[in-house]
Amino acid sequence: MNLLIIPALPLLGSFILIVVGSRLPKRMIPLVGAGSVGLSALATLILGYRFISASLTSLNVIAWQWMDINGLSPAIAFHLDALSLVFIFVITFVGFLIHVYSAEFMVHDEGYARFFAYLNLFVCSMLTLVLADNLVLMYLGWEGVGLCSYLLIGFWYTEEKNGYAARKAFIVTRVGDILMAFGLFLLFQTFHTLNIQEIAGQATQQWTVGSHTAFVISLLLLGGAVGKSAQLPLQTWLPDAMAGPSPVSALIHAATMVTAGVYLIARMHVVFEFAPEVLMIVGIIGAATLVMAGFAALTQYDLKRVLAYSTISQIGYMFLALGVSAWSAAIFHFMIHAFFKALLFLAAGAVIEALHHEHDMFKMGGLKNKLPVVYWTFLVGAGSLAAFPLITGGFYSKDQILWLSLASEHGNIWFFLMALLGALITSIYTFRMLFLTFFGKENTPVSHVPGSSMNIPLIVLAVLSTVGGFIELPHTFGHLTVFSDFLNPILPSVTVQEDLENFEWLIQLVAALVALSGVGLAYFFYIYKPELSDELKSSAADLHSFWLSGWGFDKLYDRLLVRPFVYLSNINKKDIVDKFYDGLVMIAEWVNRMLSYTQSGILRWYLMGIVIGGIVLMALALL
Amino acid sequence: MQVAFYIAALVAVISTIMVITRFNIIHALLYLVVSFMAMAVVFFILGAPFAAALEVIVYAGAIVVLIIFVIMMLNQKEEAVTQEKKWLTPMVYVGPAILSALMMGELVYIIYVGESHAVGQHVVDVKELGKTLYGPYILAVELGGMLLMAGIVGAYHLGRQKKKVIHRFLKEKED
Amino acid sequence: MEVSAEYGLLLASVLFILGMIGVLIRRNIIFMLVCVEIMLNAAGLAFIVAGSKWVQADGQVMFIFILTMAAAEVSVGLALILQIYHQLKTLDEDAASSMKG
Amino acid sequence: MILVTFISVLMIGGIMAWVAASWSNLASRWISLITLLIDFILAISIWMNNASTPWIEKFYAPWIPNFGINFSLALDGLSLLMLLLTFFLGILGVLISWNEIQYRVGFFHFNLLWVLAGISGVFLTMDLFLFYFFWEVMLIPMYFLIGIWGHENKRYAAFKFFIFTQASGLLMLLAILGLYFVHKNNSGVGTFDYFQLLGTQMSLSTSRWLMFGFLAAFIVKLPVVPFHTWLPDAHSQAPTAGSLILAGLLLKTGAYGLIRFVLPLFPEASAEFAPWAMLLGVVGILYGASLSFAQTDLKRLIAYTSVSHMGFVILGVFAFNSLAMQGAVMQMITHGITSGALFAIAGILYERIHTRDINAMGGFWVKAPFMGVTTLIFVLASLGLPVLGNFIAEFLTLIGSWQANQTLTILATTGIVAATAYSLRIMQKVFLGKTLNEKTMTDLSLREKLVFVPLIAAIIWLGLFPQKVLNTTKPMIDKSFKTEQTTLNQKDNGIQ
Repeated sequence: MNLLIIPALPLLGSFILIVVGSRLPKRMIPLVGAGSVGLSALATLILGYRFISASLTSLNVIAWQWMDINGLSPAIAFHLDALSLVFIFVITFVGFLIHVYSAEFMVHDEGYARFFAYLNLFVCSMLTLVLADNLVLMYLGWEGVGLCSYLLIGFWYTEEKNGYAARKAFIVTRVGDILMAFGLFLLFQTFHTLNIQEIAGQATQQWTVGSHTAFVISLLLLGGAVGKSAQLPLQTWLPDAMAGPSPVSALIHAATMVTAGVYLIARMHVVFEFAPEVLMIVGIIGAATLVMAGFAALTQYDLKRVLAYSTISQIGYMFLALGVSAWSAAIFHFMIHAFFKALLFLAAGAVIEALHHEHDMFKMGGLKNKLPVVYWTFLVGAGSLAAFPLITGGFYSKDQILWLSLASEHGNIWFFLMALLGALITSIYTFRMLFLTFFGKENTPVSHVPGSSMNIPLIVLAVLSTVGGFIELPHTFGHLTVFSDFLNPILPSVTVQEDLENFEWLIQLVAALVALSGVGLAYFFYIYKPELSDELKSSAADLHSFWLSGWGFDKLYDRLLVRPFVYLSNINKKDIVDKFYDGLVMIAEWVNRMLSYTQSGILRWYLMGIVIGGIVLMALALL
Repeated sequence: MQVAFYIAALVAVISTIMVITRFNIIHALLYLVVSFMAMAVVFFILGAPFAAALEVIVYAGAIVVLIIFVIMMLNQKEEAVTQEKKWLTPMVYVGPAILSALMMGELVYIIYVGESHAVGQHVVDVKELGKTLYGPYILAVELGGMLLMAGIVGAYHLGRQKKKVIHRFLKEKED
Repeated sequence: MEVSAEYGLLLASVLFILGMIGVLIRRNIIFMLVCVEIMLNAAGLAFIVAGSKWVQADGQVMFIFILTMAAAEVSVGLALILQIYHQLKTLDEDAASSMKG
Repeated sequence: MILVTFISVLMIGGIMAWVAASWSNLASRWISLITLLIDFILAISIWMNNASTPWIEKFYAPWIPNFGINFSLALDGLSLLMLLLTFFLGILGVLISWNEIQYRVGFFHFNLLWVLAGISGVFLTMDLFLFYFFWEVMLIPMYFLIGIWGHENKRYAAFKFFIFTQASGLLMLLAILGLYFVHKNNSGVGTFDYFQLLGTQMSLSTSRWLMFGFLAAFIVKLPVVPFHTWLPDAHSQAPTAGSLILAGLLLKTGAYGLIRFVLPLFPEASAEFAPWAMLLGVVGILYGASLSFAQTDLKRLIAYTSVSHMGFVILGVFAFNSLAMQGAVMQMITHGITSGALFAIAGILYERIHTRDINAMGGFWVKAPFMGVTTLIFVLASLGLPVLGNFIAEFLTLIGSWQANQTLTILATTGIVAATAYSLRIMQKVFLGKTLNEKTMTDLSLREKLVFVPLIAAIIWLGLFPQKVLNTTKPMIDKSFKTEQTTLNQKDNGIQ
């Protein structure tokens, strides 16, 4: 089974849809679009089975030599190991489910073929990103997913604001991308290679912990990761990216693309380990982001925006885990998060479609009975997001991060407290969302009930986001380490501070209590006494609008960067340099005019000129 | 003899000044004749009798007469004189006067830096002149002849009374 | 008959300058032509002085050439003046300025 | 001999096309197309059989032996690539003006082919006098192309173009003569031959002045800020084929001149000037980008993107290492294709809606999805998306210039973010958003598809399989950086 087939299939699907998509019968389009990803998922399963059964550590396939100039010799080559296997599994499976869901969701849209073409292209790019064996190819995938994200956010292109959101997403992530590019340049300068394995090998040989180059490089790579994963300070694009169709938000802006930053750091963990300060920064960024985005999520009206901020917040958890060197915990949370967040977005999409594209949660309500499948699956997803103890996957993955943020040798109490605070907010906004949408009285009539093509992916994802958690159980009960063992050859396991080892149950208890109390608070404010939440809102109106606007980052960047740039380029529209040449022309014209004045046609003037010339000549001769 | 030179020079200068300041052109021409006569005297004193004769004949005779004929043809009347008066204002002659003064100064300086020579002791007679003219300068004489020929033809062509002919470019503009 | 050469040349210069002033200040074309004649004549005088100083015929030869040229010039010039007068109905030299830039 | 064929076929074809137009305009078009196809196939066949020697082909005939002027042509990898690009874009230029040009068709094709002949000559000559000759040959027909078939402000644009290039070209002529005399004084042999002039010994200040003479011509052509102002006018006023050739080829002659003449003839002086040249490149990248962002005239916008993109070329050329140089060469090719394609799109839009104002455009995707996809691809190429050729070019340039100067590379890379902004703006304003002007809008015709499909194929091929191109220029670039490589390695060892 060739590894190449996995990214190649979606690419082929995309190619077919772009070239002949408009001529295909409508039934064929999802068949090609979802089918290619489905086959790719199947191939992943087979490959994964062989990979595990043969207990390989890695698998390399070189398609062709991309370029080769004086040591810079990246190939179009793929590298499969445990880490990328987890990622391609999530990408192809969640991707496939979302394709299936989209087949119904997008069916009335004019750009049906275009949608699947972009989506397939995205899957291909994302697979390239995680399978790349060198950083240049990874960069290719990195930009490719950025492009698809741009295309899909702006999918409904007739709306001006969608186009704006799409461009914002592309440009903001591009800021991160160029930082990553600097990292690549510096890596190449240092090691004369951009092959990931070779870099890892050479780094261990040449660097010592705290090396300055390692510090700079990891900081730059972190810049790339922050941009793509919508972490502070480049998080502003993600909430706006919700302008795209819901399946897009599910696939790209929740499950896969936004976690590319997590992948990058995990993939380059060898480099990061030589720069503990940067790891610390990763942790700080993660912690700050998760709290910040949590508060922002608390105040949103738009259902998808809540989920967007929640995604930012959950990726913050992953960064926090990376920051404390809990590599496999981060990847574990990535996987579970991919399941439940995709589920939540898809369910939200179903709700929004059912209500005539109504995004405002306060205009929803009482959908519990109208959309039972959506309700129950949403409930499972919400439970997982809020880390409802014991029965949800989210509990196990998040709990691991909470515990390790304190107990890892890089962890500290502040990380833990932030994470705990984040957990509380998470469960509050999650259940706020649930209660507002599905409980209470019906504000908007349901116009459309999702069919099986939409329900099945929801159910499958609901199962996955519950069951998925049970493959990695904490020490205190079960002590199952399938996932981390699987990743162990690639990502070293975390070292726990010895004196804390015995307190894990306590942390878990606290986390569970916090999650439950969050649910309780949400119930209290939005079901039991809804008027209290209104009062709270009006009593802190400033804070509310501040959080609603995502802590004012948009405004800040707008004032600080966008407006000056637009202003500068607009005042110079006519190109100031050209004025210089215009000046030259003006001088030439002026001289010309002056000289033509002398040709007055009056003979005496000419004679005068001759006389003056004669005088001057004689004077010169005399001198 | 020196006295004769100075007197002739004085007459020449004064009459020339009168020429350039007259408003009536006929008066000016009369002064011009006087000036040429005085010049002829100077030539004679300088030992060039043939030149003096030519001066009288050609300049004072032919050229002045020619100009007078033209003036008669143009039929200049009283208004021409008033016109002249209007034209000759200080604004017009201050600038040229300054320039001329400058040039005069330069010329005087040039003349006086050179050595002093006495001239006019010997007469260069017509025979010698003829020999030179038809000897080394024969080519120039022929060219002079052609120049005169061209002058005649040109004068005839230009002076012919003909219908007002306008160049085709100008004609277009007029339409 | 002894005269200092400087005086001769000085006279030539004075006459030349006077002619030049005349050309510069008069607007009547006939006056200008007359003044040009004065200048030519002054130049001729300078040649005569020089010829007299070296006791050579060349000075007078040059005078004769100048004379020839003056004659030709006057004849053509007067013909031109006639034409100008016909075209412009004036002897004002400034009116003949259609070639101005 | 084949080298002479390249040029003479174009020149004869041009005359034939002119003559043929008196019978039929169509004949004129077909003659031009066939002429270019012949050249293109010839060039391809050379490329396919190319050995890895630096000089693939040479031709030599005395012209004015008294002054050491020879008709000397030579082909190496760089020239070959440039020739391929010339003929490729030439073919597309003929196709794109098939319907656009209806006035004096024969003369148009004569000019078109003669510009191309001049450009081919510039890429081939190894005699400085002849080089100057061809430099002028390509200038004058271009002047006519802009001046006769241009848009509303064509005379201004044509004059501006002519004066800028001519004035700077004269400085180059001075420098060429200067070099001739320096060489004559040194060796007693007066020659304009490139190979003989290569090792001319001269003092640093002399070589500095001579280099500035050459540089003047090349950086005006390139163009480098602040000598770029002819470009937006010329590009926006020229007919589509004219813009295509201007952006795709004429600018490349400047870059080619830098690589072929400035660096080898004046190594010390150019090394000394390198940081400044790189700075100029960076200024060009950022300044061009900011101007491009503000434009509302589509062709002008694209013209300023050229300023921005050509900044990478000068950055790469003066970074003095083979990576950056390969990147610069690659950028020359990919920019030729990308900007050519974008100008072609602008031209096609103009044919349909008779405006170049992007505020009068929008939502064309609905009516013209094929055109939309095409534009999208080239817009993405222009912002440096991987998979497309421009990425290879910019990546190599930047990774190379990073070794030379990190601060400038960082600034240049921020230009990529700006490129994203202005490139996506094209897409947004023209194809996305509310639908305007939809009545007259139609999708690409078969002929137009025939223009764009090869361009798309070329840009993707360059992005995925650049090695063939890189190999072609490798012998030539390796040769010029033999010494530099060793010093670079030493420097790296120092870092570790």
